[in-house]
Amino acid sequence: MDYSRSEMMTVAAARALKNDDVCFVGIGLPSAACNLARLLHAPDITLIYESGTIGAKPHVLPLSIGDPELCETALTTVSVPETFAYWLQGGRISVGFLGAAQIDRFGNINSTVVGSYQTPTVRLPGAGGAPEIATLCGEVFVIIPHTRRSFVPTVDFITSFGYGTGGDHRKRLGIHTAGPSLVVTDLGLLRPDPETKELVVVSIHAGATVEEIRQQTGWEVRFASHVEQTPPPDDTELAALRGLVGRSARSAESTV
Amino acid sequence: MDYSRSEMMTVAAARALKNDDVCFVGIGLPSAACNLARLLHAPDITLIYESGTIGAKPHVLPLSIGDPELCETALTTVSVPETFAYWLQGGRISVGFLGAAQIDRFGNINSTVVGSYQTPTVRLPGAGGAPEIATLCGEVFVIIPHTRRSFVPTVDFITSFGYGTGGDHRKRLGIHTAGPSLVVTDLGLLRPDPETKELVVVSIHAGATVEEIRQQTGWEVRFASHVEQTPPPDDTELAALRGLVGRSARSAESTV
Amino acid sequence: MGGRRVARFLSLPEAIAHYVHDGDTVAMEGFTHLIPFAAAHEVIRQGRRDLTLVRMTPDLIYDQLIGMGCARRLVFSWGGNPGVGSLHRFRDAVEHGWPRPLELEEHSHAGIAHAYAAGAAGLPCAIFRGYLGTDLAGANPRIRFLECPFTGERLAAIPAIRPDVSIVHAQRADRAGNVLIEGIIGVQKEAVLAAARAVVTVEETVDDLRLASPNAVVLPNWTVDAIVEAPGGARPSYAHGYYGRDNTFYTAWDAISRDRDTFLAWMRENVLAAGPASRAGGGA
Amino acid sequence: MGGRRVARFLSLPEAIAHYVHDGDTVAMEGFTHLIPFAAAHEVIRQGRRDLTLVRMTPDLIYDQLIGMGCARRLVFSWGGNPGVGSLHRFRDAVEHGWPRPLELEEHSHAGIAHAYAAGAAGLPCAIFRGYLGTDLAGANPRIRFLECPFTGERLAAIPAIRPDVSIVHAQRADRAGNVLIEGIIGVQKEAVLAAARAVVTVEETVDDLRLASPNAVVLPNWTVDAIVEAPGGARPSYAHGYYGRDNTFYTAWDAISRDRDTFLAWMRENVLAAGPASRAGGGA
Repeated sequence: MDYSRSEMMTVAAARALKNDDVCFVGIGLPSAACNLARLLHAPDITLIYESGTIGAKPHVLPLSIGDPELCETALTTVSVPETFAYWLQGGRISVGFLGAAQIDRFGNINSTVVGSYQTPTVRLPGAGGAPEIATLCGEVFVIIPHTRRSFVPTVDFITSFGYGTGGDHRKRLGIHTAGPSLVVTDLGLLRPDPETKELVVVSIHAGATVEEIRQQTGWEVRFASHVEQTPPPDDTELAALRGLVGRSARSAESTV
Repeated sequence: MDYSRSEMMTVAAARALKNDDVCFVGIGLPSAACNLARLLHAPDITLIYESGTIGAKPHVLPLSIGDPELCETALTTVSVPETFAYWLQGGRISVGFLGAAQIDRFGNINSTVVGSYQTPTVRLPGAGGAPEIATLCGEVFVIIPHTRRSFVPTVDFITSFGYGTGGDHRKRLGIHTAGPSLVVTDLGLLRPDPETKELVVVSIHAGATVEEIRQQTGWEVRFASHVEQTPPPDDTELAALRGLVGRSARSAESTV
Repeated sequence: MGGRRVARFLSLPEAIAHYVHDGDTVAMEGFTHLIPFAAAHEVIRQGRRDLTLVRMTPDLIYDQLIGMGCARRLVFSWGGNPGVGSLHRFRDAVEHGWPRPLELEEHSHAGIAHAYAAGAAGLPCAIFRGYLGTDLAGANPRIRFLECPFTGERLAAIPAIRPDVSIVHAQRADRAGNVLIEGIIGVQKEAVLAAARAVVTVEETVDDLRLASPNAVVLPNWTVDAIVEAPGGARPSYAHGYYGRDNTFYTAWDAISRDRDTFLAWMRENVLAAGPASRAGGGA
Repeated sequence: MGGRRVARFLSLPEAIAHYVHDGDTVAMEGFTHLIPFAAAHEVIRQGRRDLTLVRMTPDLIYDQLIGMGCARRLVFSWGGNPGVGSLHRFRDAVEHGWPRPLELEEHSHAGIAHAYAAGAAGLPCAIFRGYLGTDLAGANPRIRFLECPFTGERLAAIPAIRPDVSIVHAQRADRAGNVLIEGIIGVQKEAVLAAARAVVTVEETVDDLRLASPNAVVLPNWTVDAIVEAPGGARPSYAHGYYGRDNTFYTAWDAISRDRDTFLAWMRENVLAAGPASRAGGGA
């Protein structure tokens, strides 16, 4: 089957999730990837949305982080303060799955402003749950389309801390979780170098090229000594993803 | 009607409560007084027990602070951490109603030990919710039978702070609530002197005497310049109290 | 402390006139669910000014208040159109000062949730594991740090949020004014308990709250000042058990709000010229 | 952090043997309601020693554990027989060191509730307005004070409670091991979430939890290690929706426990010689 780069990205992200993960799910691409994983190889994955819906199993993708579908399918729904205190800060989440507007070579994320904070060129939505998701989940996966505008050498504003200036910067701040261990784009996969913590390309999606990734990355991006080729989406994966997206679109048309 | 001193005490305590009070209720005598008030002149009084039962309207007196009767008749039941954080510490309680093993001339309460803390003569149950009830409710009413053993010059252990060593001691500790503004015994009523904060007898129950109160108080107790005579329980009050106590006894016999 | 207030049943114009004043710090909460749009529209109609608006997710409701010039300052943690994109009126105010400049006090969700909880709990501040490594602490002087007296760990501290008035929407109230909220309950309980005054709009008033569980989320009538019957009052957001979220309107808002004149025309027609019973957006 | 554990269904002897060890810090919670007596009796039968027992209201359940010599240390806030009087075995241990001395770590209810909540919330400590003017702070070095970094107010601080194992009783579990608790919910959720391991005894296992509300108090199966079917396992306390509190037994306990020999005879007959399906006290 033919597939788009965006489909490749979502499928690659879904593959990174395990059946026994407890996942704190961002809205949009992260939510699509997490629910795709649930429909494929991770039927028992626990999805928690910051609206307090614990164990949500939405039949269609929610538009917002608190769509009725989430509460109606959740095991239980708790208050937002409890969500952040007992469930996120309590250390119960294995993977935090985030989207981002900008990411830099050390996995720091900006979703606050382009330009200066006081007089921004672009005012972005802001932090939401991301700052604490980035430091309190066991590890963090980031999903973000690969463009030169979003892959910047240094973010204008650190909304969510990745590896700071690299090396043991997390540890020096007293952060004991793994941080952004995987970045999934529409061109490939990046992981932090074990020592320097610089994001390194470890896999290139079928159809993408080294040159393209170089061009779309705002710094001189490094490649792992052995770069893998991401297998293309198979028929099962594509059918599940398209079924999910199709259901969601039909549902959106018929709302209210 | 004839009545006992214990009935006089409970009736006198009930009279002190107002229809618009929100009352944090201790078990035993305070609970009897609060529910009597609810059956008489304060039908809309809000009773909160530390088991998290908010707006409880028990038909019979609970034996424990968390009897089924409380939850079944409450408007809502919240967790114990929420009870203490949002409802007590949140400053939403007008009256905290406490019992006590020992009270001293400045309204400090001991329910922890007789003797030294490390090698006590008598180990009492301990604090429960009382320390924070004593400082966080708008005011505190104490109900305690009047004996020389319980009315001591200085308590062995301050479980719940009253007026400390008197005067502005509360204010000096950063406590802004009124403290034990009323002590109800089976002999009379005591209130703190506006300046020194020493407990002063302001009313003597019908049938009790000045001499008796002197004898049963472990310090040289002062009397207000104008000491009132507590009106004896009227027929309505006695009937309501005996109905409540009778129902509770019959219910206890038939439990399980 | 005296006794308690008890909730009064008021009309929407009465409740807003009585409890929301120019210059107030106002929290309208509801985390994607039960957002009090009808009340916000009445605030706009009554022309309140210089408000400090507090809300985790400003959403369309504050985009409208900001675009209509009601707000001087915004305390928030995520200012987008959920699942759609930007809040154009919010961005226009921040980026270009239109219709007036907007001061920002910016937090993370965890920060603002803890700050509301501290307000409800009568504490001056909250501590939590937050803001580590971010630039938010530098941008917001109300984010500080202290050391745990037992472990020495560095913990974030933020002052409690204590609105002058909180406004929430709920499923129903009984005739005594006790309120039920269920589904995605967000920070509504905390916002109400933290505030000096509270206004609750409800889908309906009933004889019996029909509480399904002893642990249902209930606001007793002595924690609320005014109850307003406002069926559909959360549209275009939703009310669990009553009506769904109008995702189509959320998507349509992107185009309505992008341009100042289109926005103003829409607000004139659907809010200013409409009465308190109108429901602008949602079900339309 | 790896993935999650998932609750296993075990027999009571298996669950206690596997998850409760000599020397552990053990919290058995339930605020007058849902007290896990059956589990405690199994701990006594298996002869655990040197436990640090944590519980807001030690109640009869810890009186029995203390009297049988299982405990080295008690962390608590109110040690009485609710509505009846003293806990005689607790007093005997504190006043006379029988059957062995008992170290005390003593709090107020507010203190211990906040400490559990801090444990559940992954914080090293909790802050609250507490202990002002009391002698408890002098008697317990784990009560400290710090200043609010915004207002300078002096606030109490206590370290989080993090039991090695928490044991609670609940109404029911579904076949996947998700647990419902309702009624007076006490600090059970906090105790379970704060603990390294958790054992839950339930009245019944069902196909469907029959949740009455989207906001029902549920412990997901990945927050619990073992589920044990133990109908009547809270007797002589009670289980909302299942059976009432045996106030008669609570009253009778005063005489049973007052004398060491009477107590030991009662424990031998009703606990030691009985099997895990017995329910000593309550309904008897």
